[in-house]
Amino acid sequence: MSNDKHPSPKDYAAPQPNDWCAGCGNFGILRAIQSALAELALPPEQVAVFGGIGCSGKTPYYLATNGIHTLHGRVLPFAQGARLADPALTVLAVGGDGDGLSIGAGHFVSAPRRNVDLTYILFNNGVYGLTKGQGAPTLQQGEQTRSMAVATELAGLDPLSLALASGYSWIGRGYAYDVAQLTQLIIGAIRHPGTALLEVLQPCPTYNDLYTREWYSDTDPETGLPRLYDVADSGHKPLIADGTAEDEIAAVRAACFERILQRDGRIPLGLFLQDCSRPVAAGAVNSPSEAIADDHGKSLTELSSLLDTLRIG
Amino acid sequence: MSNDKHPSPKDYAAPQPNDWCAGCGNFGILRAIQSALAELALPPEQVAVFGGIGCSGKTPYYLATNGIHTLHGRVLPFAQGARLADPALTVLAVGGDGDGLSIGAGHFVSAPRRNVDLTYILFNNGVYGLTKGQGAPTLQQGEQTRSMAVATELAGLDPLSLALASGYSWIGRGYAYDVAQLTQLIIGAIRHPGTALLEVLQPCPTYNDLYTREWYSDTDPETGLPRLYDVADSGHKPLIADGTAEDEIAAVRAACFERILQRDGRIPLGLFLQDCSRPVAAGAVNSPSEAIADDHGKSLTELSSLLDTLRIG
Amino acid sequence: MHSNDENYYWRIGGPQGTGIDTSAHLFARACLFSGLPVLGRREYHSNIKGRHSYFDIAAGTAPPLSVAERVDMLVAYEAETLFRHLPSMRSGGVVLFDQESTGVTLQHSPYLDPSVRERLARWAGATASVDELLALVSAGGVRCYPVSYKRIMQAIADELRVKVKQVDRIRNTVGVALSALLFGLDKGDLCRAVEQLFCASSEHVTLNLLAIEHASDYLLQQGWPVGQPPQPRMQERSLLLNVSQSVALGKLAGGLGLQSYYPISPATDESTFLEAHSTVSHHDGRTLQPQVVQVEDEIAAITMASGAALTGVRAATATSGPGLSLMTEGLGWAGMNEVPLVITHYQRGGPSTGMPTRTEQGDLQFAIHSGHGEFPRMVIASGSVEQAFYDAMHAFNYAERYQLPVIHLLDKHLTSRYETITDLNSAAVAIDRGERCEANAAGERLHPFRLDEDGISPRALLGVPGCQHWQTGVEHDEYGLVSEDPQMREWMMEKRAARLAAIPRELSLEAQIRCDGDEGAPLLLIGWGSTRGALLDAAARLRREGQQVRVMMVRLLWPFPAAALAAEWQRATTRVVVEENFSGQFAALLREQTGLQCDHLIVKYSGRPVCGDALADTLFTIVEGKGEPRLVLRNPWE
Amino acid sequence: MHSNDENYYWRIGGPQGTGIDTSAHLFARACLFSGLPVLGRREYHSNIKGRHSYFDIAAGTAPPLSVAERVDMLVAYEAETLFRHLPSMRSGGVVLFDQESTGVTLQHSPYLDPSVRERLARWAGATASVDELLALVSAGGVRCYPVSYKRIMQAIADELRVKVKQVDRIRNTVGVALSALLFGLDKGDLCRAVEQLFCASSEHVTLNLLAIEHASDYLLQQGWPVGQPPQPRMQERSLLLNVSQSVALGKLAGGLGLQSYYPISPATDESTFLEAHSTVSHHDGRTLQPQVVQVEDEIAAITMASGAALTGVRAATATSGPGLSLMTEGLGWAGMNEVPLVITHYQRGGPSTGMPTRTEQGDLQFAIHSGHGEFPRMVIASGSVEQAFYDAMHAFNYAERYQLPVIHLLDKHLTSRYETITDLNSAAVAIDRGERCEANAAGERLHPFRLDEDGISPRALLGVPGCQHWQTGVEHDEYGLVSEDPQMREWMMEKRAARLAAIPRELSLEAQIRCDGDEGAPLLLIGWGSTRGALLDAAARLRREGQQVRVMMVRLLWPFPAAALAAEWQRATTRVVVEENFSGQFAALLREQTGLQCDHLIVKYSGRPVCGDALADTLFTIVEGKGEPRLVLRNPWE
Ligand SMILES: Cc1ncc(C[n+]2csc(CCOP(=O)(O)OP(=O)(O)O)c2C)c(N)n1
Ligand SMILES: Cc1ncc(C[n+]2csc(CCOP(=O)(O)OP(=O)(O)O)c2C)c(N)n1
Ligand code: SF4
Ligand code: SF4
Ligand SMILES: [Mg+2]
Ligand SMILES: [Mg+2]
Repeated sequence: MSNDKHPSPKDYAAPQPNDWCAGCGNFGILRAIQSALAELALPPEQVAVFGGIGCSGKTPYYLATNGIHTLHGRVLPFAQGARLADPALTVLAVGGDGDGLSIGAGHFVSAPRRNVDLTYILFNNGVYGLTKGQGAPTLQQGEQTRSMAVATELAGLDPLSLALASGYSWIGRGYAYDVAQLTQLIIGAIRHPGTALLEVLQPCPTYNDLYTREWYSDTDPETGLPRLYDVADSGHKPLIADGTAEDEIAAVRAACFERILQRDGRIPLGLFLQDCSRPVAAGAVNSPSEAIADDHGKSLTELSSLLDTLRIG
Repeated sequence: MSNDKHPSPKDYAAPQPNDWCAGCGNFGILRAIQSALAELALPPEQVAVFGGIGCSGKTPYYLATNGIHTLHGRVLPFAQGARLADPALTVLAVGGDGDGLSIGAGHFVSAPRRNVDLTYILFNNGVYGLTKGQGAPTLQQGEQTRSMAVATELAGLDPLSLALASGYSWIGRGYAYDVAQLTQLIIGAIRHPGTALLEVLQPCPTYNDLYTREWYSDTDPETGLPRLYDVADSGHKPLIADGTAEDEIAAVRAACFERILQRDGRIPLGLFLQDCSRPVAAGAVNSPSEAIADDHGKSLTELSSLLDTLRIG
Repeated sequence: MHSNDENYYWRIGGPQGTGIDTSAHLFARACLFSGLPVLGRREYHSNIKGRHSYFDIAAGTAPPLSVAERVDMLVAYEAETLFRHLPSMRSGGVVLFDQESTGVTLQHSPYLDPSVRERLARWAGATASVDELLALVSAGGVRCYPVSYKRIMQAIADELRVKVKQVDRIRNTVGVALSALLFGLDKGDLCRAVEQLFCASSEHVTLNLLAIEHASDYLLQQGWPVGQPPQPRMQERSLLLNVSQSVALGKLAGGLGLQSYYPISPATDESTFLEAHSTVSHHDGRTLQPQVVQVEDEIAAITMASGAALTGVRAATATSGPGLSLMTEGLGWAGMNEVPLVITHYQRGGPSTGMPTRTEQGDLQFAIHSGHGEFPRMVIASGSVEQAFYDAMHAFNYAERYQLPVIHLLDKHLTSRYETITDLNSAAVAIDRGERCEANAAGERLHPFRLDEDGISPRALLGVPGCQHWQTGVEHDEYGLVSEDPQMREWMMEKRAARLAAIPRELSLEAQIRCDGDEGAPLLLIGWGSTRGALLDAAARLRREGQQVRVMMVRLLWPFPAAALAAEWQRATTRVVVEENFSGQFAALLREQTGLQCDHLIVKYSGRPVCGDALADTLFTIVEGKGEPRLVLRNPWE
Repeated sequence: MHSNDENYYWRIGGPQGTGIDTSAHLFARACLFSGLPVLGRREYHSNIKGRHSYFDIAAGTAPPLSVAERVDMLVAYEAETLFRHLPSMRSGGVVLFDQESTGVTLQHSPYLDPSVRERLARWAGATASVDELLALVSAGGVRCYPVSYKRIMQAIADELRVKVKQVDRIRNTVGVALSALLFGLDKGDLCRAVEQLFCASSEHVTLNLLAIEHASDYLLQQGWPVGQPPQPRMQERSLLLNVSQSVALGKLAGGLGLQSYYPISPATDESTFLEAHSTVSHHDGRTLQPQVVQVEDEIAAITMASGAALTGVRAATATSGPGLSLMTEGLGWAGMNEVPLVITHYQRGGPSTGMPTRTEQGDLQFAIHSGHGEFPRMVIASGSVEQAFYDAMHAFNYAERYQLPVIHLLDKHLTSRYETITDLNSAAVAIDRGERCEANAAGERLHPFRLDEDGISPRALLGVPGCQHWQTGVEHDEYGLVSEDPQMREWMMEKRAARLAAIPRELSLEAQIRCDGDEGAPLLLIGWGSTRGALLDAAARLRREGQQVRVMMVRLLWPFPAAALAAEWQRATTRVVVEENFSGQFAALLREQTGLQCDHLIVKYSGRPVCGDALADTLFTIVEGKGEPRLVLRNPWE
């Protein structure tokens, strides 16, 4: 990437072959990430993308930034650790609905409490893709996708409700094939100082025969309106400005929850909440590149005053 | 316990010495559990109480029922396993706010998806009692209790919001020293078929000097009204009857969330939600005591028809 | 047309998701219909669609025990398969390839790992094309037959008056049919195999039968020499199973009550099989329906199974590498509480996410030492798909008799290895439920951890009248109540450990180690788990060359069967341990537990199983006195 | 008035939450002010308030190295302490007890474990009261002094004109003062200790000084003989630290960047200390502020620390038993990715929740084998609070030089053991940051896993211009991209393992094993970790009895320092391994790694530390040829 011209999405693409299935929604998300990074003109070495385990978790391999393929369900603590240690990094965490809402649910709930500045993109395809199509937590009770032996007996988890209850300070939802909108959402999430959760509806043509690209691009049979629409169009107010009073915050959050629960055959996309009233985790005061020893390896730490306070006699 | 007279709470008390600190809220909760079991006249051998790790997790030792002291954060899967295997059991899970909302948050979120019939009592004392008073997830950002070196930088988690987002089919809140109300809440939770979450506000006189017994029994300085009141008094409607329409369910849940968020110096107690519209996990069709082999140890399983379907040639 | 001694080794390759598995199953069935027992092996990438996979079928007069590194026949539809497998062709073998795939160069196979591409380039030149490689192997005596699938498919389409695209999916059947007929199988058997495999759809059957006809015609036209398969022996309709199926069946036979699981390759298939077949009938007419519960993670899996086991049902979970790592804490709780629990563990290439779809015996020491502190457990390993059925039943018995968690070690290779099995007999293993507390006249408190002499006190179960009790992961007294008394602590440590001494005393020799071959032979091969077939095959080959060989498969890994093993050890002069890991974990365990050090350690750690032929070659170097103490089996072309 | 050879052993007991710790610290400080170095040991239940705890202080001319089982002086305020500790009094020792606590019987001490009560009943009769036990030990030569705290407290209250209740909290100081003066400490030193310990509140100081005066008066009235303490030697103001503090200080000295933790006994204190002292200055005037992050669980702790380490900061976490179990999977990721990471592990009584506040060396084999699959790691152990400071610095160096996770083994005993330390010198260990990739001219892709000969390729860090790269827990090629090529797999396994062979070659002998005592002595004692003091004390005693003894403490546990160890081994004739676990984990490891089998294994697994005096007794039986191969140190009264 040359320094003088604005980078293009291609500058963020890695050369290795991609092994997602043809038609997978992941391609759209990948493109949106590349576009967002380009639009923000972030230096690739300052971007670290952490992936969970699953088809979705392979995303970092296809980006020319730093890419760290972590463990199933653990993408958030890894990502937070890097961002806390080096506040100069732009940190993205990506992972599947199984990764984030099943094995990783504890971190999903805990991460926003710290409000580290990072963007978490949750790929919602309703299935465990890489393990061959078992039901993921976003599937609704009674639903059965292609490779399941029986319909799921488990109730579904809604990522946005859970995100709201857990306290993410930025909450949004995009669609894998609306790359333009998704790009803008990713930009918004990256720009937001704090922990952002972006759910992406992601068709898995191989295993999820319920929520397909066709289904998403269809109209709602009852109203005849498009299935997907922008939540802003319904007058939703996502913003909590810094310094907002407690009761007003509660009101915005309650309205947001109501909005999230209203899922009447149509699905709103866009920004659901941006809470600027919360402090962001400070992160390190020392840069990782700062010396801790002199040239002879002598520790630069000055312990003696601390030791003196501990001395007896 | 004799069979002819109605059992008393004492019949559910175990003889061993109790090592909670004097004045601990746990004593009230223990008493309420004993009273509830007595009022329901449950045979002690049919009751299994699973405890997490923490001061709260020691509760099973003080009950004359079956008592299983599990692992930190894992009380829910243990409890579900027992209930799924033996639907004749009445299963209680008890644990602290650290146990349930920090290390156990993944199970907290996942357990209600299955809606196994059990009652989970979460002891909310704002601290990690047994490890000497670190901040627990229910503490609010900036709060600092007695033994913390610095105020917590983490935002608090609200058990009830999280419970609602996770889909518990029964949600309530009690107070450790209102034993009468707490007893009735426990009875309601046990009677509810499905996974019930009961948060109990529990003073920890040793470490939590913010939310003390005095604080809870005080009046709200702004309104002059008692700090604690019954949510039913504010006209809250917790019930979702079986067969309720989707949009109505969403409305009740939204209202419930609004109610939960309204925490204006006063704290409502009581029943917040009872959702009877969801199927309950069926559990085993065979009782654990049913034979799997004849008297000579010969397996009773008849595999041959299944094997025949697999044969080639 | 017969290599690698007794068996014929057939291979098909292609991108995942293009029907390679079905093709192999069709070939295998055709063999079975012909009375030839088979052994299958599947290799695939951790990917859903597109990356390379292949499937080997070994067919023989007697049931084949292991696969080989050298291939007798290769079926390929595209260049990548040729690039990857031509180096493995034995001289005299046959390659059937799509003539359209010629011309493709190394540079144009995106899914070839860079290192594989470099290796091929070193062999055949950096710009090598398929044609050059074919020429190379042809020069080495491999017969390379180009097939015009285009022409055949067109002919089929024409006959059916449809577009070629519509019949494309039976291209695989054409390839299988060509290879099966070339191998010398009977066309009728092939047709019967098609009828059974596709019985769900008569349209499918018709189409596939047509494919066979066209393949047969094509072969006649080409005039390629048809082979002579091994002499068929089998009479019965048999089973062709992998270990996911046999273990699931063993658990059903063993009276499984609850299985919890979180999806993970290669363990998931067992649970999925159970989900699909969980309703089984009882001899007395009742139905038994074990619960199969998909949970949120492996921590929940093991703790939920433990919770279930406390009620008295037989409880199990199944997992692989990372899953077992997450179960570590739960395992300790089960050990501390003497909970009968079966953990079926499918080893895969580690560490970390590792190689999820490749095999390894890398978790032995972890299985033995997993968990902080010291607590009793058993670790057993099965050597074959068939044994695993019985071992799954044994595992429950051990768990209940000795009141401890049992880790049943299997591996990825066994899950993608298909064995021809005559029958599985659930009556062969008597069910032993161990000692339990009976209902108790009210009053007396129950001692779930009574200090019995052998350390095993009758189990207290939830829900039994008068038997309410406590259990805890904290050190406890006989009542299950916390105790920090130093002496009680010592007693409890001794109580829990005592059973470990009892196990090798009480278990039959056969349950501990299994020996085959020449008694008292100077050469003793020692292995554990899935390498059994390779060891037996290699031993057979050595025997044919005049060597006396004994094979010992260790089935009980923990507690270690030191006495059983030592007796055999002493009668040999050269002891060779074979394992699929880097460090020689079994050899280390052996030394730790007995002080015995093997003369040679043969390891393979490429993520691929030990093959009989390659193992035999290495053993010959040992026999000839040329073997190093540590020998690595390497094959870059698997 | 001097027993157990050189040191004086003082003990105070009482319910948790009643100031026992402060009392012990006051006594310790009084000794230090008198120039007597001390060693402390704290024992307590897993409970917040009410259950029994006690605190030992050993004082000597030279810094005491271990505590003893026999007690010279016991300070007790209530019956339970008397019940629990009277059996440990040595003849000639002194018991100071509250005369109000007489009359209490075994039945009236609810917190006595039933097994302790039964044991005492067997000794003194089922209805035994405190008086009967006192009579029993008095008959054995123990001097039992009743103290009327009631009278003393009343006198103090009268003097201050307040209610007795208001001065109750200084009752402990009265007891400490009585015992200190009886021991023979100078009253002035005691007063200075009070002034320093309570310097936060002058009111406190005054009150406590008053308590000393009254105690002193009371002693004069009683006329009990005052002792003669060991000859003081120390001149400097020294430190009295436990390992939580010394390790935290070592991490600060080592340039810690981020420490993540989840609370768990006994590991929490280290992180709490760091939280309270995390702002340290640099020699160059900057301030350094490592981040100390309380996370949601131990899985987050290890993965967050790994994430931080990827940026180049020194990252660590600290945990205990169950926490390490939960870190298993994360450890494997770090190993696979060659991440420098320090895991400070405080062993405690296992398995499962076990004995959270009792000690054990039960996690050695788990630390070595934790995690599925095979990956490099180092395991080191410290023998003292002081060593642990330097080892904490070394741990970071090892982690960065060899690019692997380092498990630093400590234990509960070290966290509640207080050592007198002259100074801690952060310049004594040079900081070694290993090889790193420099900023890279754009273009070339970075090889974070370059196949260097020694297996250690320069580290790629996040955020370095031109150095963007991939990392993954999946098996990978040199670029950190997934590879399932069998040959690449072999190379990577070999790359990762190579450093394990290098470590024992490169580390100094001293860093691997530490030997003390008579060179070439026939008796070789081998231990690891916190038993060091006990081994040295026992050796000293044997030496005084004319035996030649060598003590070897193994500091590097993995990779195993086989060569270093064997050299010492060969020079001895009787080799004795001492460990605090049931199975003899180190002895097993030794056998696995070297084939060497110790002649005697001495174990203790009651959750209590090995004491020098008891160990010496057992060693005498070995010297006399009467020792079994496995010997258990037992003491039911700890
Ligand atoms: C601890 C652990 N358990 C299980 C697995 C197996 N596993 C790999 S991917 C996956 C689920 C993938 O589903 P999801 O997170 O929804 O991602 P997707 O493939 O759908 O993008 C599982 C269970 C694992 N790698 N690690
Ligand atoms: C895996 C694991 N990590 C940490 C601990 C240590 N630990 C014991 S109790 C506890 C927290 C207790 O807090 P909470 O759950 O709120 O219960 P409380 O004591 O307040 O009732 C912790 C962290 C443990 N036992 N296991
Ligand atoms: S399985 Fe589904 S999610 Fe995975 S790559 Fe294929 S289409 Fe995408
Ligand atoms: S520490 Fe707090 S929660 Fe624990 S027993 Fe004491 S008062 Fe109760
Ligand atoms: Mg998914
Ligand atoms: Mg708590």
